[in-house]
Amino acid sequence: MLRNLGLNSAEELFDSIPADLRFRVPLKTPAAISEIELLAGFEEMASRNVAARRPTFLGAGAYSHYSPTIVDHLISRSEFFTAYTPYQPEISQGTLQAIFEFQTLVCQLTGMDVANASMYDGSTALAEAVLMAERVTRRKKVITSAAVHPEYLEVVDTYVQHYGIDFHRVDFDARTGLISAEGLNSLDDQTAALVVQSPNFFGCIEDVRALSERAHAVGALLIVAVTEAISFSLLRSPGACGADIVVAEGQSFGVPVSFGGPFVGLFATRDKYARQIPGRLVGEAYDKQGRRGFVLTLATREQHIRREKATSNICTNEGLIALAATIYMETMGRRGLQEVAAQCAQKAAYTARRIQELEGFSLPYSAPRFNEFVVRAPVEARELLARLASEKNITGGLALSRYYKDRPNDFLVCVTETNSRQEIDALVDGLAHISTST
Amino acid sequence: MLRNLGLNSAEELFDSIPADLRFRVPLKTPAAISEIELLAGFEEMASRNVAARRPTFLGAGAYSHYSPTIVDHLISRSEFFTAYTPYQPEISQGTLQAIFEFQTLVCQLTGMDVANASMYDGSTALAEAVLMAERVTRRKKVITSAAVHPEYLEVVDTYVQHYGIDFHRVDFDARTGLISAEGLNSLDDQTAALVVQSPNFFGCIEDVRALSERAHAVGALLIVAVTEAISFSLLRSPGACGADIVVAEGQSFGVPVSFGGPFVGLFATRDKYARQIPGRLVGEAYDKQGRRGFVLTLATREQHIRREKATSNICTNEGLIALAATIYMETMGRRGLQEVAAQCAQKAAYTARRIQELEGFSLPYSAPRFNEFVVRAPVEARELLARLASEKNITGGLALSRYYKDRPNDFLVCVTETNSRQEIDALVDGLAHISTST
Amino acid sequence: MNSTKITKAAPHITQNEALIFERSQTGRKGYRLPPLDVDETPLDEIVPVNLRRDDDLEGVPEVSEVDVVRHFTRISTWNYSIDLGMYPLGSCTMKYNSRLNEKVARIPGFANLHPLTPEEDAQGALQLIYELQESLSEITGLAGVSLQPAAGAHGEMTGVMIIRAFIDARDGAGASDKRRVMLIPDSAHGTNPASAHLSGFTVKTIRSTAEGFTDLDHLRELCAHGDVAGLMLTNPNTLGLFEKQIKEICGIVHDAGGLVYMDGANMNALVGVARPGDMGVDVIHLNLHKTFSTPHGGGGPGCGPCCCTRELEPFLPVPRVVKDEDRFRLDFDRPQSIGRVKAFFGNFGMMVRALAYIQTHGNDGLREATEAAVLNARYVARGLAPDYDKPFDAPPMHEVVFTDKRQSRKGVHTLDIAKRLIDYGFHPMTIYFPLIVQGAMLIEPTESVGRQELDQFIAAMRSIAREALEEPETVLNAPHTTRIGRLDEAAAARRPTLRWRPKEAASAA
Amino acid sequence: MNSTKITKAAPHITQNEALIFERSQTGRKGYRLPPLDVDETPLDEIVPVNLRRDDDLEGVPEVSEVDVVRHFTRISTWNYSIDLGMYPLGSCTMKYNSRLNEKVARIPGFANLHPLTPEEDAQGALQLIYELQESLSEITGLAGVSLQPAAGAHGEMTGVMIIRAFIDARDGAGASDKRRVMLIPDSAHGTNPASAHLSGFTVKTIRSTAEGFTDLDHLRELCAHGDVAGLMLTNPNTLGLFEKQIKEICGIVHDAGGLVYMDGANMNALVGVARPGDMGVDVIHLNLHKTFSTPHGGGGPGCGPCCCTRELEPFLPVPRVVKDEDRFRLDFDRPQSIGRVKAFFGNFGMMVRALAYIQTHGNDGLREATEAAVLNARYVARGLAPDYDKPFDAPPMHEVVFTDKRQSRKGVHTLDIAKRLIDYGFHPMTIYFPLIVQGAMLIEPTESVGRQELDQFIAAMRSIAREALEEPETVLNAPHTTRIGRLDEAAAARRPTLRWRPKEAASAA
Ligand SMILES: Cc1ncc(COP(=O)(O)O)c(C=O)c1O
Ligand SMILES: Cc1ncc(COP(=O)(O)O)c(C=O)c1O
Repeated sequence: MLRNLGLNSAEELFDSIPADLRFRVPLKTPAAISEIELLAGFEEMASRNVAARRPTFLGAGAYSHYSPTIVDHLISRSEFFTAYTPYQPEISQGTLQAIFEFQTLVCQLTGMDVANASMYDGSTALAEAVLMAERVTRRKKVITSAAVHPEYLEVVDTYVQHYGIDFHRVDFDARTGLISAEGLNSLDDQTAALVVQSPNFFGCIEDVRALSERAHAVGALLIVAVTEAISFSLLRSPGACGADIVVAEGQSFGVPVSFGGPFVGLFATRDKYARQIPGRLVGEAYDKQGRRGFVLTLATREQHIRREKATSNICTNEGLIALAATIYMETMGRRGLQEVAAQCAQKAAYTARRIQELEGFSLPYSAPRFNEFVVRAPVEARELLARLASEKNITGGLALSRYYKDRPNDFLVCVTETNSRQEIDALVDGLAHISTST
Repeated sequence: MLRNLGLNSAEELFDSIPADLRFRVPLKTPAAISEIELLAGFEEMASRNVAARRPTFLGAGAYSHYSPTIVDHLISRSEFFTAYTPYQPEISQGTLQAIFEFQTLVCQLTGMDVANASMYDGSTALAEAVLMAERVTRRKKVITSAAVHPEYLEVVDTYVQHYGIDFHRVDFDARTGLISAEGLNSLDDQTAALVVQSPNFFGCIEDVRALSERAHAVGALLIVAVTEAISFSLLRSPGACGADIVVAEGQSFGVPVSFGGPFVGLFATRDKYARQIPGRLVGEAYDKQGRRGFVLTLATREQHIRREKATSNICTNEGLIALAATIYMETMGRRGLQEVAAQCAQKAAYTARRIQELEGFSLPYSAPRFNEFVVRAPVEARELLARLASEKNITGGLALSRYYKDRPNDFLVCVTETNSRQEIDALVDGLAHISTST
Repeated sequence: MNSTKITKAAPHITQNEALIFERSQTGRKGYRLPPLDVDETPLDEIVPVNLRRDDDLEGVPEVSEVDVVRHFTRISTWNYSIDLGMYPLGSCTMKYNSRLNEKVARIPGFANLHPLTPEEDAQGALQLIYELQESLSEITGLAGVSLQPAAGAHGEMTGVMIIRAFIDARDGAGASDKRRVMLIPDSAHGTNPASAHLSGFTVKTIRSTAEGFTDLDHLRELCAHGDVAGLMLTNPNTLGLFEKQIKEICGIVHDAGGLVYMDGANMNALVGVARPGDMGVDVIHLNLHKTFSTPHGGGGPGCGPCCCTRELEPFLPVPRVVKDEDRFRLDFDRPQSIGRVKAFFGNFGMMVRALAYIQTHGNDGLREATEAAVLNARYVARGLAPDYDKPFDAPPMHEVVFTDKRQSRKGVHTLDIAKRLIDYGFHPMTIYFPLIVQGAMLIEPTESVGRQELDQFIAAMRSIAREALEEPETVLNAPHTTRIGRLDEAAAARRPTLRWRPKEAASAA
Repeated sequence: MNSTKITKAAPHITQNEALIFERSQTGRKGYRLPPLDVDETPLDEIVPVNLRRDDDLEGVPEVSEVDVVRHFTRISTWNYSIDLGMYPLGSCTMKYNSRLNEKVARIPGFANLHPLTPEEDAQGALQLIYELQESLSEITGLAGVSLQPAAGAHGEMTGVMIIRAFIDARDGAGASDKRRVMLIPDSAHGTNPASAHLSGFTVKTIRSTAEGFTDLDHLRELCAHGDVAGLMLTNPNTLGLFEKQIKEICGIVHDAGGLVYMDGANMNALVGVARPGDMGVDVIHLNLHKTFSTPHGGGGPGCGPCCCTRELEPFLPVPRVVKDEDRFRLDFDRPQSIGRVKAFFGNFGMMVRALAYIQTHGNDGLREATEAAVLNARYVARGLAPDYDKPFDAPPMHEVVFTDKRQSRKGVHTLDIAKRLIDYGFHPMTIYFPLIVQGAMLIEPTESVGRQELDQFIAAMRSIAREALEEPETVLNAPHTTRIGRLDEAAAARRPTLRWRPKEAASAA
């Protein structure tokens, strides 16, 4: 082919690059290895992630749920995972119909009117929701509960820093674990939105309906964030409670925790805000013969057309993960989603009760919870959990000191349908044993 | 639907079964379990197959070769693995073309004219070859080398027992490890076929050309069996040596050892015997517009048409495994098949040399070998290998006492491209250490 | 041609793809191996040149990894498959193949276990085999089980050989040379006579009655000569009918000194509902790749366990997998065994899947599957009766046979109806089997299809019946929606091309 | 319509399939969970009824496992994909996605690792991230790397925010409020201005020259006002041309006190051949889902690492993954960091695949891939020149732009050519981008396609050019071989239906 193009060497292909800019030495990246060697090397690396082999009670934004075998099998069809964004509908209907079903399922679970084709994850979805609230209300003040996932708050801080948005934290009630009533008094007619997470970072279920009334009373939007999407099938939907924008992390829907990504951000809102929504939307369309199909639509909101005036800069989203979540939701279905949620709640309740009975342990918050709760230990939580891991081979939860330096003894426990009673009892016994043997 | 059929209960569906034959109690098979439970249970069972986690030097009819990742990925396309036998060519061309390529590759490697769509495995393929030789020659005596895989010989014994075939074993030469010259004298004009395996069960490469001359001299067919199909790409093909029927175990072509099955039998012969071949054949065909396609052909040989006069009773064969072998052969390709074979031969040569140097160990046979060879130990092989497994975590090979009670100290070692030098050296050191520490 | 009345399917663009040999390009590679890590030995010292290949593997393809992936992905799209829809092949039990079963069969502890591993290091695999044997024994009501046979026909051969061995043991060596007759109904699958022949038996055919059952008078007549070794019966038979008189049948054969072999290919109609062992059957094969959902794989692999009475157990193939206390081992010490029918232990990978099927369905799930399978067949039987000739009145079990009698008056035959069904988005039913039914269409929906699709199937068949009357050409020239049309199979068989050859060579030839 | 001149593809029957909601049947289940194994608490004691859902998940589908499998298997067959053939979307780098990379990403030790695992128990994952950072640093010639951004646009936002933070650090807090201008060529991808805007910058557009390069005079002019924070440049630019004067360009921007951001979406033209760091670029994003072959997945996930000079490193997002001796840890103590742009550490699963790509290709393999990618684009450029208008003379790098200028005289436009290409068995190229080229057709073959298919593509395009002259209708009404024709997108946007609703509700609405 080179000769065919009148070239004598591959080097000549790059003649348009000034000589002094050519990189003439070999890259100092590793030399090529075979499949056998790569597998061995990666298996070895993975084996040093010892935590991946332990029973775990870690949640806090990434949840270990069971994913039916068909989920991974189906997303592994190359027609799905090696396709691009469905810009050519005639040969992309598989992807498009799946997204349309995803949008519908997200609406059903959140209780909202319209959902997009996905955001990067829950944290960036929340940031985009805050920016959207500013667009919609033209107000610059956003009030958030401090009981939102700390990393989500950090991400919002980053996104809004050059947007002139005053992102204002309201503390939570040390007794209930819910957003504090006083804090809400800072709501005023300058407020674009009130942001809450429910169940919140401490696992406490906020009274979303009451909060939406407070927000709407001053003309602010209520943005509800959910990190544990399985809770949708047990708890009153944010939509039913009056939320204006609902964002969630969809990883719970059959997606592996995979050290934090790829996950999938869910973003839903009211019909009237449809044209303010960030990201892609798929809609129904018909051909000349009246056959139904689906297309990417309302593209004028998007960067490739609207450029700097777009509702967001997002382009590539989390398509395949949204597909996995769709397959999960459809496989579990109406009853399965309910049963998973019920089992999570039941097992968490059992675990909480058992831990509460332990000498020196307490559960600081009184609010109802779904499948996560804070435990206050008689000893330093970080140390306690480290020993639980090394001595009992259990990951017992998250030491809150990771985010709250002033809370050395608190840790967050998450229980899902994958935690067997045996694991739970081992956790409880382990906590008892270690806390007393210090 | 029941009502729709005028039935009141599912039980009524079975009214045509006499009441006294109905099974009215629940089956004493286990109650239903979930995916989670099944996975846990099977993982647990699998974990008790401790040998599966060890470096292994076991061959003897099942070989551990590397299978490129795409092989399993592609056979897992449901269009392939959930399809039936391609009886309807218009919607089965994927399977049919793949089989046509399989038949071609088998012909290329064996050096024969025509190959079928597969047999159950190498052992049954050999049995069918013996029966075919009887059909072709109308002779009843079949002479086989005793150095054919013992289990293959057992299978042939079973197949021929009611066929009036005198299946006669010829011993092998204790020095060379090859079929003995004297034995061949039993070849006569009653002989339907001479059966040899090469490389034979002891890893020794037979002089197939000489043997075919001997067989043809008395009007007998030469049947060559091959258990290690990778040897085809290094050794003179049986076809080139004059074989009339070549059968082989195709498992080496990217198929897991899977405790002995499913494997795939290769069966190839000369054009003139095409209509005597057992099993399915795929051939080229054209539609009215002259478009090329493929169909099952020469069906009149088969049981569904010819019934008791069929060339075999085989119906379901090893389709998907044949597909895996096809994908393997095409992925490795001309050069890859050669390189794998070369590495096997080189590593086996190195291993043999190292073991030969060990105090008290010897290699009894002088014939050239491919990747397997017999080792004579100074101690009981069974015991030696058991300790090698438990103390050094290496499966060192097959104690020949499993098949030959009179050979307590011999064991068969197989080396493939998957055995690293490190493993080989560990084997050698282990043998030295254990044999001296008894 | 793809008329608007067809709603289930529509033509869509697919990729053409040549034979891999036609795609090959010198120098391309799709693999990489680790470098050789041992000191190299001169090749001549390993294998002398005269024993080595000298054709440099001429003709074997040279392609890249992406070439191979595209090659097989493309050709795969030309296949119909269970995952695409109903696959009503009668006698084939094309049911859904669970992905979970595929996953467990690939657990390294199973997939990487060598068959010659010492027993103590393979306890998990032996346990799995044992547990499956136990379940199949319970399901069939027969005490002895061997999982060694690789498919149904292989199981038949095994079973028939067991009958022969038993007779010799019972009546003295060589007795079976006198008792050479194996009785087989004219409706039987071709593998039955072929397997009987392979075991040295002479096949005599039993007529079926007009109602579609075994003709007992004819059976008695054939049993009168003292030369009957046994009977091979399919139940439900290949017409989808349960042999009501199975007990009498077994009695007649037993009284005549013969044994009864049951072809268990149709067990999907019986699991959890009736057990061959309770009917007087002596030996049976199962098709795990039918009843127990191991994937057909485009023609295999299968697994054809042979189950028999306690009396026949000593004759099962070696080795047997047995349990002492809580340890599993191989028992080779079976002096009366017919011997080995396959190297190693059979198609283990299929056994893993079948046991997973049994455990995930559970005992009641197995029965429910049977009920659904029969219900679906009944539903189809009823739905098609108005338009197609149903040769037998008895209510069908898991499959139902129709014929082209009415349509053939218009010159439209079973083959045409089958091909037209493709345009409607279905895989055709089994056609021209059983042989005793002229223009047979044997339909087995299985439990893996919902009512919606059953209704679509019935509607499609009825629409084709209408076309046969109103526009026979449309049916006669079907399919119209496939990449290629009907292929000339006669020509293909007359001058068969069974392999690719390089152009020159080809033209030379 | 599917005229015989088309040899690469042919229509074949595919299954239609309704929305899952239309398939739902009350009572069907596709799942099974283990029974609850703890003593049950009255639900009211866990969550009071007023906080619980009261709609019983009305509308959420109820289907069986096989329903779901068939549903997605069927609709998947309506998609084109890399595994089916060449996917020449310019700017998208649709290269082959190795199965091996999919396999390693699923290793339980990676897939089941929780992001909040204490560092000492996640050393393997941290090492993997670190090694990938090192490789990308070497490939770009830039010292600082953060893998946190989830996609290209996210990486852009990160990079632009870094520029802003740097300026404030350099010129004093709030300085960037005065340096508000981000310069972006008119040929840039829409994410560039959008990302700049998101970071609070005012976008000013730089003209491109008639030759397709950045207009340096215009650039100088725009840089004259002291308000330029930076320039966002794609190189090779979106016309597929290498910005020869990149060094001068960087010089001009630097002299004006600004920084240079490079959009690395086109790095597939440069890996192993030239390094942005050596060109004067300050910060860049990469698209691992383009250049490093992580699958596009029908729209994601991606991974958009941000790489920058040592000077800018302190501003990268937290946490950083760093190495002390042989231990890897998270560094949160970065006072100058712009902060966190995503929860946890980014799309780790994509990082696993990208590192596997780098290691299996090896350093020379990476360069060879670049050479092949450029060679293929050149080959296409040459092949199409006779029939299509090529607006720029400069030799293209990894992609080439053509226009519909000649065809439009006959009323045949880029969209029509793209749709007709579908009938020929190809996915269309990127169309109407970049915006500055009227009727643009941006073609990027990538290295994952062989000469055979390149020739087929060229032949198809030339054949379409002929059709545009001789039978324009054929092109204007294309595609002719797909399940559905062109969809009315305008109508869809006018009254958007963005979700399914139950019939009643729907009609009510
Ligand atoms: C009734 C019947 N008997 C026997 C067989 C043979 O089984 P297999 O194909 O597994 O050898 C079949 C399968 O087609 C069958 O339908
Ligand atoms: C030139 C260019 N820049 C930026 C992007 C945005 O990257 P992503 O889609 O990963 O956000 C793209 C991808 O389409 C692109 O082609």
